Amino acid sequence: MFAEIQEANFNQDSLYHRLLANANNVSKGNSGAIVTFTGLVRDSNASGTIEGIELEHYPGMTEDALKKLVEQAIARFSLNSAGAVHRVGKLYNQDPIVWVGCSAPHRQAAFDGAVFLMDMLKHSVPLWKKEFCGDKSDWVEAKASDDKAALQWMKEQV
Amino acid sequence: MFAEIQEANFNQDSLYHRLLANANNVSKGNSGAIVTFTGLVRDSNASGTIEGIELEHYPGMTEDALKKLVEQAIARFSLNSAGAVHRVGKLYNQDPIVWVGCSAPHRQAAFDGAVFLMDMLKHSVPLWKKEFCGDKSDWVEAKASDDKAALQWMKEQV
Amino acid sequence: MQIMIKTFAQTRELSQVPVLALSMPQGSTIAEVKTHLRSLNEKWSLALEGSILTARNHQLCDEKETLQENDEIAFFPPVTGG
Amino acid sequence: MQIMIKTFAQTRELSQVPVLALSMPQGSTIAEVKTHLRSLNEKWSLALEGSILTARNHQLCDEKETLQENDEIAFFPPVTGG
Repeated sequence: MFAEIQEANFNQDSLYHRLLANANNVSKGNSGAIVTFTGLVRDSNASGTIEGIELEHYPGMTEDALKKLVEQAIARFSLNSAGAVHRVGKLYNQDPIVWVGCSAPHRQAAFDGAVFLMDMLKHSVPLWKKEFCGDKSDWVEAKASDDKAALQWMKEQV
Repeated sequence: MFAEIQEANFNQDSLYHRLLANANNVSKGNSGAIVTFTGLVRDSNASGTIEGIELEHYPGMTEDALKKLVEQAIARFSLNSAGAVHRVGKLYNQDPIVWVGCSAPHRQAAFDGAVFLMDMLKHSVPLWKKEFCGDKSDWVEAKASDDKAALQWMKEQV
Repeated sequence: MQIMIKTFAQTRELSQVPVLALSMPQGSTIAEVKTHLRSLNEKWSLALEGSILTARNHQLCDEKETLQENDEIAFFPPVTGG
Repeated sequence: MQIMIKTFAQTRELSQVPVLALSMPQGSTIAEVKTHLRSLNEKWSLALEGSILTARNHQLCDEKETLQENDEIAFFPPVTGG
């Protein structure tokens, strides 16, 4: 597994092969399904056009929380491996923000793991987005729908 | 959108960027979520170890069915774009078989689109797997669980 | 009326006929084509046994459909791609 | 008892205090730390208003928890990553 907070961009092919190599270390030849999610900066929000976002995090806790989440996903969905990378700092429209990947014997677990990781990440990993446009900048408000998605996973937990 | 049947392998980064370029042609800067699924040959089945699979298809219809499915996914989940690539011919353990990708403003639609594409592909695109090990080879039987997943989408359809 | 028959996967192996040009009476249905093929020999009977899917001109279809000149009819087992 | 306070995002901007070393009586709770900070000035009152989350040594926690020497307590708004 891997869980990283970084300013640098990431490459789809490298992350995919890193995940697959991890999965093969755990259970060689057993990965039949790999799901990845990539989040990008959209060029507008409800109030209009933006130029980008500035991502603040809590150094130390962010890494811990992301790692714990990836470990939870692996245990809960019996994944062969999972990984997550989240960028921080100044990002511009269409820049990639986050990548999560899950590898499992079959597709259902890989999809569930990736949905779980994104839902929980948006609920419990200390990261904050501030959208900017020219001199103006505004903190993004947490969405009630994101809270609901995470609470659903917590309720379903055995 | 794209829908392709090919013998050659594919590259994660190329497909991801092809999907994103397509999405930006449709709605520039509006893609916030990209989900990809990759299916790989697993090295064993219920009856033991295999060496690989031979994938047969129905030239002409396979391409038509896959294209139709991708178009359905885009319309049904309001995706910015979607793509699918399925390999045919002789594939060995851990070789990639299939890739699907969906791009949408938000994550729910991108995840739903990818799950839909895989469920429906396993139900309605004319492709058949034959597993081989040494001189022995056996056709893979269709799974009832795959039928059920596809029928659920057809039932939910408005 | 001339139609083209195709088979795939196990259906192809059992029938030992991947492609076949067939003459059928005007207004025949796909079910009637199946009956005709089954009557040809034991291999076709075996090949068309059980839950065999049918496509007409690249579209999955029902056995009750009536054929048209130059239709391409394919018989194959449930698909297992993905 | 010495503890460390950290703030992030809007809470940091409103309080104008990203880091603060604080002395609190033995056995204080996180709720008591918040009450103390609010009493310092208007900025802290504003910063700690509404649904502010609390982490204790990098774990999200409840305000009722009792502090220990050298605890790192962080206050921040609901997270918006992903």
